[in-house]
Amino acid sequence: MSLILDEEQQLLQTSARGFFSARAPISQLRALRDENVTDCFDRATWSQMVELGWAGIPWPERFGGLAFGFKGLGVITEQSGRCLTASPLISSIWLCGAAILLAGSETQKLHYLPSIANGRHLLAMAFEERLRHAPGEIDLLARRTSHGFVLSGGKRFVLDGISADTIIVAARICNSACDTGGISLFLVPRDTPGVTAVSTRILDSRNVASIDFIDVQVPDSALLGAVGQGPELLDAALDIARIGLAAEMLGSAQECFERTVQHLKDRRQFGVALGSFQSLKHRAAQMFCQLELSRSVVLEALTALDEDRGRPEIAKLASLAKARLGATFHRVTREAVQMHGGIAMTDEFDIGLFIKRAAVADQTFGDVDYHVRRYAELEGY
Amino acid sequence: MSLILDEEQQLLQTSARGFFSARAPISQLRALRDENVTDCFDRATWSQMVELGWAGIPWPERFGGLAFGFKGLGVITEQSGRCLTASPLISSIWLCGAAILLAGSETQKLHYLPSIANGRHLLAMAFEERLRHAPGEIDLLARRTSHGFVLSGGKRFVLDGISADTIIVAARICNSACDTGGISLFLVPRDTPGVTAVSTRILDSRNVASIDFIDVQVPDSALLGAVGQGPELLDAALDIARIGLAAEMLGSAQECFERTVQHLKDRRQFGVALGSFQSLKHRAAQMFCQLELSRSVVLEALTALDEDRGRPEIAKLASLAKARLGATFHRVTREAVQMHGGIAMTDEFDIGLFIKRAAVADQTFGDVDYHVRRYAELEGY
Amino acid sequence: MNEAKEFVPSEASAESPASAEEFRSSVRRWLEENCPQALRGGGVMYHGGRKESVDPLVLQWFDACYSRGWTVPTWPRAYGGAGLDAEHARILREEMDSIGAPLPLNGQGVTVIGPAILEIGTPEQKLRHLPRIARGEARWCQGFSEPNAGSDLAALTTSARLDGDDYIVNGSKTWTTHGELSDWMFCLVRTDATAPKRNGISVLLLSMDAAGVSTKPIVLISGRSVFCECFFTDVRVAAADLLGRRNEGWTTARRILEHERSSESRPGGIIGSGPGSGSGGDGRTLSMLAREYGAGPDGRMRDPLVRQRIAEVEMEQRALALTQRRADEERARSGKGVPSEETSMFKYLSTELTSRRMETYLNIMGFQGLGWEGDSYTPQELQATRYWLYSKAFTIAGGCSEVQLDIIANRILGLPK
Amino acid sequence: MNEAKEFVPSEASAESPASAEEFRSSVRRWLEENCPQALRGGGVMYHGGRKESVDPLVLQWFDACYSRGWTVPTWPRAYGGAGLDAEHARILREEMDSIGAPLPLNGQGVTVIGPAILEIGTPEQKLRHLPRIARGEARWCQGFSEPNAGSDLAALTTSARLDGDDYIVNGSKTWTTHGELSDWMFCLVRTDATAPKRNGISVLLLSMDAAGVSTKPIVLISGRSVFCECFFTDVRVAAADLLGRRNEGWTTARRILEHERSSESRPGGIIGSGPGSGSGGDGRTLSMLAREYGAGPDGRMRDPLVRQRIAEVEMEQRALALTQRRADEERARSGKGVPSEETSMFKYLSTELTSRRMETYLNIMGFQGLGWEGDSYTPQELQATRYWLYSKAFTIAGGCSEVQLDIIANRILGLPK
Repeated sequence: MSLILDEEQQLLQTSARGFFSARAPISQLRALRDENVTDCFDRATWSQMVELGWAGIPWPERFGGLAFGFKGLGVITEQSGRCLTASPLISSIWLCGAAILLAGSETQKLHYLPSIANGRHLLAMAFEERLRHAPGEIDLLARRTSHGFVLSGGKRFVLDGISADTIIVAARICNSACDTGGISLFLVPRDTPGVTAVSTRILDSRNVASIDFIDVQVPDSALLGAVGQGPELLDAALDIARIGLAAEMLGSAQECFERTVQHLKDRRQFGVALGSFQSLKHRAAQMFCQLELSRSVVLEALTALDEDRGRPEIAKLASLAKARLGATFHRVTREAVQMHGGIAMTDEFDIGLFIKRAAVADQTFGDVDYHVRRYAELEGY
Repeated sequence: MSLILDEEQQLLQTSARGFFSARAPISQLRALRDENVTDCFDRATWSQMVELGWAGIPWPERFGGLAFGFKGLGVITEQSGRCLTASPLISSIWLCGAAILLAGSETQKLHYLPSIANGRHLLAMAFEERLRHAPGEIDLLARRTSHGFVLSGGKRFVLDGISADTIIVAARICNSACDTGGISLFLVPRDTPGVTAVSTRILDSRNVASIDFIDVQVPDSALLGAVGQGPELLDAALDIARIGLAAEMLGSAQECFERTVQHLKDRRQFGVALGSFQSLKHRAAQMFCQLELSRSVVLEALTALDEDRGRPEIAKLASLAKARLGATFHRVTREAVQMHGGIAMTDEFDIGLFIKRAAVADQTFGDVDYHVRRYAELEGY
Repeated sequence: MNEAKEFVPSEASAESPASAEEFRSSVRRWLEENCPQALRGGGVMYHGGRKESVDPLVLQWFDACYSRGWTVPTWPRAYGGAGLDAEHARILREEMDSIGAPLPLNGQGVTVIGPAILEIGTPEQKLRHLPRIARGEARWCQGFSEPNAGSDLAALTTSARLDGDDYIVNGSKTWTTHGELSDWMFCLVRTDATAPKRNGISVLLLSMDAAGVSTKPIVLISGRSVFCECFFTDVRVAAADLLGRRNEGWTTARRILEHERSSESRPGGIIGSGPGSGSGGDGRTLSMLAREYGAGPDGRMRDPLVRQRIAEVEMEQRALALTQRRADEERARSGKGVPSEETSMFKYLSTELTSRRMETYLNIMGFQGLGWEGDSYTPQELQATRYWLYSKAFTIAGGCSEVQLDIIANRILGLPK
Repeated sequence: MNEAKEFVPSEASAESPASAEEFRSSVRRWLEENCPQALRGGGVMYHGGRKESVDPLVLQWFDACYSRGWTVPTWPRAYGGAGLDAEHARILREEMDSIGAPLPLNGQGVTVIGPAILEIGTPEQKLRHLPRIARGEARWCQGFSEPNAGSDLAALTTSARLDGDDYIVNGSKTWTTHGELSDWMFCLVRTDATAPKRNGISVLLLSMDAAGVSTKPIVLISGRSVFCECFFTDVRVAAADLLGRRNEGWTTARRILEHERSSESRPGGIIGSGPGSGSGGDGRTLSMLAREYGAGPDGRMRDPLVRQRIAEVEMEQRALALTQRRADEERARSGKGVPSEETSMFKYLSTELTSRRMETYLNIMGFQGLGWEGDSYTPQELQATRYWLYSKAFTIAGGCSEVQLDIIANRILGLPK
């Protein structure tokens, strides 16, 4: 498959671009923030996206999807990034949907995927327990009982955790004598007794939750994948979500860059356009180059998902994309503030929303350092 | 003491600047290289420097010195850096002289220091055994015998090793049953049987030697400092030499920068002076700032030596200076080549000699990474 | 609220210049007795004026210092200072720092416009304004930036038309620090609309209580801010309140900006403070922070990449402080009492470094650095995150980094314009 | 030495366009049979011409490829090519790469001036020059740079005065790659001394064997080099050897430079090769190198800083290769057969990356990267050190990085000049 969009994908791109700029422009994010909406995203917009079929694009038709590939979903996600649209695309579709698609039983797939695609369900993934991304460090315990498991422990930084009705929880299975059982994933309804979520609106005006699990009883059927399959499953699902997030970051960075270039053309200082100053030109040109590299790694990673190239290759491409976009988005937003000058420091101007999103997106699913290190490890050095 | 030069030091600076540009300009280094002179420095120039008293500037008068402080020696060394003058200043004075001054017995001091100061002796320090600076990793063995030690092992990257008549060797003392005895320093005449030096002219047209020690017998009196005192002594002497080398690098970087600024003023491209291009201006201004920071850390480190501020502080300042100068010299030389363009790539132009020296000086006594890490360790984090 | 005080030189400040070491020990003794314990290591600084309520302990400390001329230690005694030379002033500062004493008085009056009036004000202006600044009676703000001017200060359009003995001022300013709390503004106005851009500008000393002045706060990406917009509608300013020459305000303003840059990059200046600065106050240093967050099970402090980044920032911090000291010494020796082009270097380096420091700061805090509000974050964490955003302004405000680099290249290196 | 050959289309190259997969497998079979084992994974490339002695095996490989039109696979068959479209050419290239087959023919003839003549040459020029390039009979060099022109190419002073049907050329060129080994030069000359700088320039196709041409080698900081200076004293060039329009050579040259940039940043171009490139040849990659030197007792490979730097370089290398592929695909779809402004991006990124890679390379080698000559260093080490120095030229030659950034800013981003 190729690194460019085919006609169908281009059409999808155009329609997504139109949709987000009309229905979910940056002013929507601002309004959600200022009105203190708990979900931190707009349910009506999400319903429209669901109606357009965007919540199940890559999945097979028998699970309610459109079988249009991850590249299709990536195209939409990138456009949502342009408008900084907050939606459950990353949490519910890219991450949880992927986990169920990868490891769900036929029953689970038939139960969850269509109802995610048609908007009945929203899922969130609870796996972070440390100060920063560390999917390998899971302390939350799942004690075996005669007819299931009892979960105890806490999770943090659960994206859209307050809005989801079902949480996928990564837990360490502990048999009779608290040995080190395998880490496994569980599907837990949010309203299960003992589950308490505290939501915080963070820097980028999105919601993350800290969720406590106090003696939460779940049946055997709550297991997603086999016992002990958690680490590899989590890793694989996260890689898909990392690629999706990278696509979103690409859209945001591209938009922020284009606004900055436009400002360089429009704004006059010292009697000339700001963009005629060579030092700014060079920095703009460097950003352009970084964005081109970014676009290539995102497209390649999406293509690899659709071609199902297998674990080591997809993992490398996910780290390549996430690291590259983390660095590019960081650079573009910092330069955008500096080049816009004082106006970019004011809350009423949009550039500040991009720099905030860049900081959060970088830390989500592993920052630049994390993925550069991971790439080196995957390459075996 | 202050961070600026007093009148006497300014006079010394002026006279050193005059001396090096008249007697040891860059063309001398070029000639030594092209004529393949073994020492890789000019003995006659060195004799003149000795006559001026520069080989013993910081030492007490009773050891043949001028008691003029390390700041005095630093001023001279900086000026030698401007001309890329190759001399045994770093190897024999800053490093070996310091080691003897720090730990020599009265007899050793009276034997070596005056004769280093008056040019009779040249010393070199043999301590590197690894691929890069690692003064803590010494495998060369010193087996105890009834009347002294027998040294066996190899050293590399011995600065001016081929020109020195006496080598200070770092060895691991091994008693009867090869236990891990302390690391200690030994003063070994180069012509002792079993000592073989192979010299190489390296990148910057200076000489370093690989020296093999095969059953080299030395008496007890060859010990410099106490048994086991090697690590701390080596560390302390190296810190003095690092500060000296940083002073030299400051002079070189400053000269390279000034040549580049002059080129920016003189060279015309596209109908205007190269230096009127804003992107080059900004990079030149950034280099200027880095050089100012560099000058401050060197002066502070020299001052700390003269004030004898004690180990942890001097160690920190040595790492601060060496790391800063490593980074600055690197940056200035790379920019110098880029800003000069093609002409700087030709051997007949001098800028290339600066970039070569920068690479060697960075690795000598620990590169930027090494000293940033060391600074963090010394600060306790 | 502080009351009007008259300046009565105390015995101490009237004594003849002491040797450096004598001075140091006398300062030390005095501070030990007079600096309130509760203020040490984190007191709020007083900015003068009467529009903000101030902790009585802070005023007590202010009064004690004022009695020795130490609210403006280098100013002549006639204007409420102590007439200290650079070296003695540095010693005073070092001794204050060593016990964590806050500056007794801060703000644009003491750091920017005071020194400028001292340099170019008329005798009347000096007597009218300087003692009031020293006594903490007048808080000052700066009226330079305008919405459509940006870095191109000279593009300003606020006009001052002469009408008898008064100027009539119309227009607006932005990025005015605490305009709403200030008593006076030094304000760049256009006094000749027909002259080329940099000509026809003047500096007015304008009372913020005059009729026709209003202010509106600016909300920043970091939240509420110290800045406001100021609007002027037919504001009358006496012609005697013109600082420097009429229509040559550009030169005056440049000088004022040099004072500003110089003050900003020093500890105590807005840019030298805040979380993560190496300079005390309530800020934790990067290495303290790293130890705090590295103690967790992820062992972040053992992360060699982060450690290297921290060390790089702290090493540059130290190099910068040494360079400041070296510049002070060179100025003291040359007798050139006032900073000039070199301030561009300090402005550039210190603001870029703060920006880098805050990026590292955020990185170390991990998820805890991404909070906006709520109980999941400590107040310190929330403050640090917002300060990280706020710090983006430092490389823009007061002459952006690009302008500073231009100045260094043109005026110090002599590269062609 | 290769002999003159006539172009006889072989059966294979005459067959109708095969499907991609059929083509791929037929190429694979053919390569397996025809590419000499000894050349795979590190053969010397042939640059054409007869002034340098060439390994007979290399010539055998050249002949085999020539028989299929694969020395210039995308050129029309009439000029010795195989008429492949971009996709088929990429497949051919990938299959060659996969067994480490060297390019059968390289150099400025096939990568730069050939495509330019194809685009703008007269029918006579095409027939005269293209088959000779394809047949390996003519090696070409570039005569653009002059000692006093630098990045400002248009400041050139080498003159060409019309004298009957000939131009008389006087002046000098520098940075000519293997001028002494070349048969022809495409040479920028000034044909109208009175016109403004960029007007009055023309491109001549000039025989290096003509009377009045001489060359002198240039020694670089890395040692002996492929470059020389070329001097012209009353050299006669037929007017028919003018490429493009008279006095409009600037436009021609710009097009030529785009071809050059495009070729340089690709594997096989001078910049894509050398130690440390990710693209095979005899270069070790950074990670190979790190393993080699990290095996020592200092455990360098476990140094997380170095590992991070290596990964950053290798990740950018991969991103760049993907971007090249994407650009190829976009070009193929748009039908725009020839690279344009985007080549500036590739030139900039690939040369800066090579420079960074070589700095990292040197860093990994430690003391062993500081040798100049002698037995203490392996030949690979010495070669790497010199290549590190040589690599400094890449961001300067062929339009320095600053010029590329200007082009990107002006022509792609549309920022005002």
